Amino acid sequence: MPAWPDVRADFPILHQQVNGKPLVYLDSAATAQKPRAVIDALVRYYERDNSNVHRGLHALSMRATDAYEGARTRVAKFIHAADPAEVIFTRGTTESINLVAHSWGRAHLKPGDVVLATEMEHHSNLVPWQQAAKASGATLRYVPVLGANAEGGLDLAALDRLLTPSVKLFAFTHISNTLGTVNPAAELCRRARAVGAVTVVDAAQSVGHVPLDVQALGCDFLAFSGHKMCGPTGIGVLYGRRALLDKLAPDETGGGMVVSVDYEGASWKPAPERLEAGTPDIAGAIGLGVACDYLEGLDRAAIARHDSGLARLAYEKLSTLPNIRLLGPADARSGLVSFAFPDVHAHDVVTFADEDGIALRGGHHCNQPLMRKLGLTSTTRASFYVYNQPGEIDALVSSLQRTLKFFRG
Amino acid sequence: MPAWPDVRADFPILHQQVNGKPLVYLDSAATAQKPRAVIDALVRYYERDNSNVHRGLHALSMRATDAYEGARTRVAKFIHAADPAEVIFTRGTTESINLVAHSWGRAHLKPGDVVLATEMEHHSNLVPWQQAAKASGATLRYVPVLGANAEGGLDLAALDRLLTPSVKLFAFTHISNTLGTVNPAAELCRRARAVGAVTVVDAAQSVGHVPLDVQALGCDFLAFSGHKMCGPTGIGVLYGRRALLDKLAPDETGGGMVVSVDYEGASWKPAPERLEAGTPDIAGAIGLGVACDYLEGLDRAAIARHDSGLARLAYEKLSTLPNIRLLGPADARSGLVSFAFPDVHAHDVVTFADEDGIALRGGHHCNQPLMRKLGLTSTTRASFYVYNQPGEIDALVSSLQRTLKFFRG
Amino acid sequence: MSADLTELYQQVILDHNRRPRNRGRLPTANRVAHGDNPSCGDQCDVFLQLDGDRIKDISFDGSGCAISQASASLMTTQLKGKTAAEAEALYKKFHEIVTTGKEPEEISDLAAFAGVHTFPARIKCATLGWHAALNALKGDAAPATTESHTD
Amino acid sequence: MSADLTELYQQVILDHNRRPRNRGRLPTANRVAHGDNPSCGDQCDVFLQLDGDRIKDISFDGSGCAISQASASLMTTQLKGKTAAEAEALYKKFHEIVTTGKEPEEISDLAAFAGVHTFPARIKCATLGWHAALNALKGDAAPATTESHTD
Ligand SMILES: Cc1ncc(COP(=O)(O)O)c(C=O)c1O
Ligand SMILES: Cc1ncc(COP(=O)(O)O)c(C=O)c1O
Repeated sequence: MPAWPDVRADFPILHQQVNGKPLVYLDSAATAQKPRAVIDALVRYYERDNSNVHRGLHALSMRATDAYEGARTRVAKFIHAADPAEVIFTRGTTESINLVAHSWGRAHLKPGDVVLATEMEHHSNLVPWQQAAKASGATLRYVPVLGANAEGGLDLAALDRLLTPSVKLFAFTHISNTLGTVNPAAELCRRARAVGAVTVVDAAQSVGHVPLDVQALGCDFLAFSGHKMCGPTGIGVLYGRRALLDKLAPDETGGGMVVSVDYEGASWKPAPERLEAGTPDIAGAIGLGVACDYLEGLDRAAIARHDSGLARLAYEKLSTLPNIRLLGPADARSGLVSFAFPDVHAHDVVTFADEDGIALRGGHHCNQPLMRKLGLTSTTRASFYVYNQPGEIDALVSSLQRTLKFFRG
Repeated sequence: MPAWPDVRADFPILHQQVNGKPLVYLDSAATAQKPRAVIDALVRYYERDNSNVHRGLHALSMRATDAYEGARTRVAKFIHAADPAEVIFTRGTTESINLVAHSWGRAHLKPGDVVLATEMEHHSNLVPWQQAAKASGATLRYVPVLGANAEGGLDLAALDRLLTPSVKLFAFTHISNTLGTVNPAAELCRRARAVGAVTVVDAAQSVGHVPLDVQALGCDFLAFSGHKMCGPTGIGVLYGRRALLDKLAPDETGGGMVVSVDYEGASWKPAPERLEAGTPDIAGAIGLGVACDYLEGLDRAAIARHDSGLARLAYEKLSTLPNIRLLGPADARSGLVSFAFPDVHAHDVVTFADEDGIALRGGHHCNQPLMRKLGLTSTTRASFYVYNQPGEIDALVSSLQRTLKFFRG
Repeated sequence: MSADLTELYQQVILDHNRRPRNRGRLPTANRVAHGDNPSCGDQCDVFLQLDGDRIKDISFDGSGCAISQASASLMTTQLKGKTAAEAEALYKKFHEIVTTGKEPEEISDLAAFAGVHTFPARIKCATLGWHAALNALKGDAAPATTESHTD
Repeated sequence: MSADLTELYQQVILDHNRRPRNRGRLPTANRVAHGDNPSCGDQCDVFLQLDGDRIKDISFDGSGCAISQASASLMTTQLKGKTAAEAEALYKKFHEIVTTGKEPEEISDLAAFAGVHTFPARIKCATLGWHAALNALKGDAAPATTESHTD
């Protein structure tokens, strides 16, 4: 493990006991914990600057507007967007993807078109495309995953065959929330662009964990959630290339996104306003901006090494448990490990771990079709972030040993 | 003015100077300030319980789920919904109304149908219906407002003529954010139901100000925003009668709202989950629940008396200013007053008031068509809430006198 | 192991989990229903051989945690021979046990599930099989889900 | 009145606001463009009589705050006789003045708008008329809006 500062002191929630044991939080892929700086930013906003944005000329409103738009600029820098106007604030990854599926899908998809996804997509990057395909008469196809435990990642040879000129859009996850696979996103975007397909990258599991540059990736759209990267709940981002955003019709309409309204009709502002109808989550956006600062301060390349280092260590140590099935690649993986036992169900594993103060996630991880393909209904997942330590992996392994002993006798 | 406790101590933001003067916040119709209790609830959540909901079995996740669902139950009680499942968490009023316009509109509206709105709707309860009508081939009609200054409220005689059996949906605001008019919502719902029309009530300006009982109103859908009722930004509610919600197709799809997904298709959970795709704004919902507690603790009938008492007082005192045009009814009004001068523009008024530490809103208040009908492009609005005091109205009047003197010489 | 956990994973439950009774497709079934626990992906099919109003034979199949498997298994042993109304009544009692922890004297093995009530997230596990069985009795073709709001 | 506010509402501005120059529809106009400030509903029409590349005559009409009205009025006095390129260059300077507060010596009355820069929300007011004028010069039929991201 590379050297890593102990940042636990920055996270108030970690300093508690659960069931009489110190909390070991290994569920960051579901949601990350929040550093003091982010919590303080919310408090500061509500105690000093709270006001509605955009339409106000008084001091508070100007401060709130500056802070909100400042957050947009901050986030744009964090993902290396060419222009802050390419950052649309949404509730999260799910809403961001639905926005593209609705607005872009309705305008561009027609019968005979193909939407391409992969077999490892989260329901949030899968069901919206099923719906868009159904509504438009387009066909949805999937890039297969390779290997009995999906250890081979995406089948890039199959991708070559699947990426025909009928493919109008290719939606894929940067990092799988179940397998830990890191997909070659830049390469996938490059190949998609070669056939003229628009790319949608689900960066829910990547943007807070690895350095990310949308221009280097060459994607058209990219979606993520603040709550998975130390930000507040309820805020997320749709990044879109300016040229595409400018042509994107709004999905929601209402206050703040119109230029002119009469009783017959309305005209829209340019992006980003056009795609942000109604009062936005002002405090949430500000909190997300501060989360960007926090992660940048830790050095994002170092975070990537730390998280995947812990995951590799966990993979190694877990593989010593009898009759364990480990999913995803052994090596190049992001900060999580998913596993299953043939005779002990994930729910029982999670309940027993909780007894030891360890927070794990058990279930299908919004990945039902992939589970089914792998012959599973659920797995247990341990996921790591900046505040986790190698010692917590030892605690996890001991806890699992006790659980197996109980059920196996 | 009825007796009223000074609750300013509950609101940290109010105790500051703006431009060297004590802040007088008269912009609560845009967004309300937050009591300490709500801010503390957010901090407590992030410092103790933060976790993703619904799919977790560990201690934090169970606590977060309980708190989130507890907030749903709390909000349901606050509006007297028959069942917590009738409360859908959204980003705010705008998203709530769009959800109905999209999901209900797509399923039910067809050419020849009429959607009825009123001339006093906020853009957020107007543009979505324009879009729904355009998409379906239905016609959008408006109930007129009466009087040169809209002091007569809705034209109820015209409503009789307009409410034909072709009207499939009637969307109207409970309280106008520009006029302060309080519409007879129960009466409007009763009349709409008589012709079989579904009702959508925009309660953005009412739910935090007056006691509200969706069952007594007899509405089908009702929308509001947390941020206008002492809650956090980024959270709001769509109330829907169970019978309608159960048939409502989801607009957004993704994690958390599905029963079963395979590569071909998906099936949905019942409401409310079906209509809440993705990770919700957990902290926001919890904060909104606490805002309900706070307002209930002040006695909602008393809040209504306080707010409208201040507005009537302001109306009276403002009417002494030379050449002022006051909008909306003189009497039965909610907690706001909108006014205009023929020779001094709202923006200049707001900038001068800000100089005196007074926060006002100037502009079209997302009410462009109504403004145009009244021969205005903008008004200045003072809006009141639980923390305002009669003395602040005197400060407002003196500030306006100085402004008029400056411009009029 | 804590008292709560020992109470949850009682010997009866572990036993039914390890050696489920009446597991597999019932060849003589004339009713079948499918249950889903959407929050975790657990599934349960219940097969009934109904003779008029009476459950002549019953089996289950599916996958899930120890609690859901043991509950479905134990349920089959309790429902065999019961009428639809009796099954309904028994579920009411079972539901009371898992949600309140109260153990009515007259019910024997079902009381093993009283420990569930301190783990509210697991109530859905314990009731999955029951939901499917009641749906099968009603002849309801729609898959049962534990996401109903009566749980 | 604070120094900032005195600086914002300079005498020149108040004067143009009270007695706007070149206000109303220009009968000889061969170009017209409409400007919107969507954040407040202010509107401004600019009418041009173009002679080749040169602004032979100009007027404005619309409604808005003192800053936007005075700015449009003053603009018309400055643009009369200018070529499109000169107008463009003048707007660049004006934009610099209202966003930075810098007052280049060679520009006389426009410098009255230097006070705007301490009120960033009012920059859109000051530039509304200019946006419309530049659009009219380009012959751009789309309404100008101050919501572009170069503001
Ligand atoms: C009457 C009315 N309806 C709708 C809205 C829109 O609410 P939000 O911006 O929170 O979505 C508002 C407030 O802006 C309002 O006053
Ligand atoms: C890969 C991936 N995509 C999408 C999502 C959905 O994110 P959210 O629930 O924040 O919308 C998640 C997290 O749940 C995820 O891990």
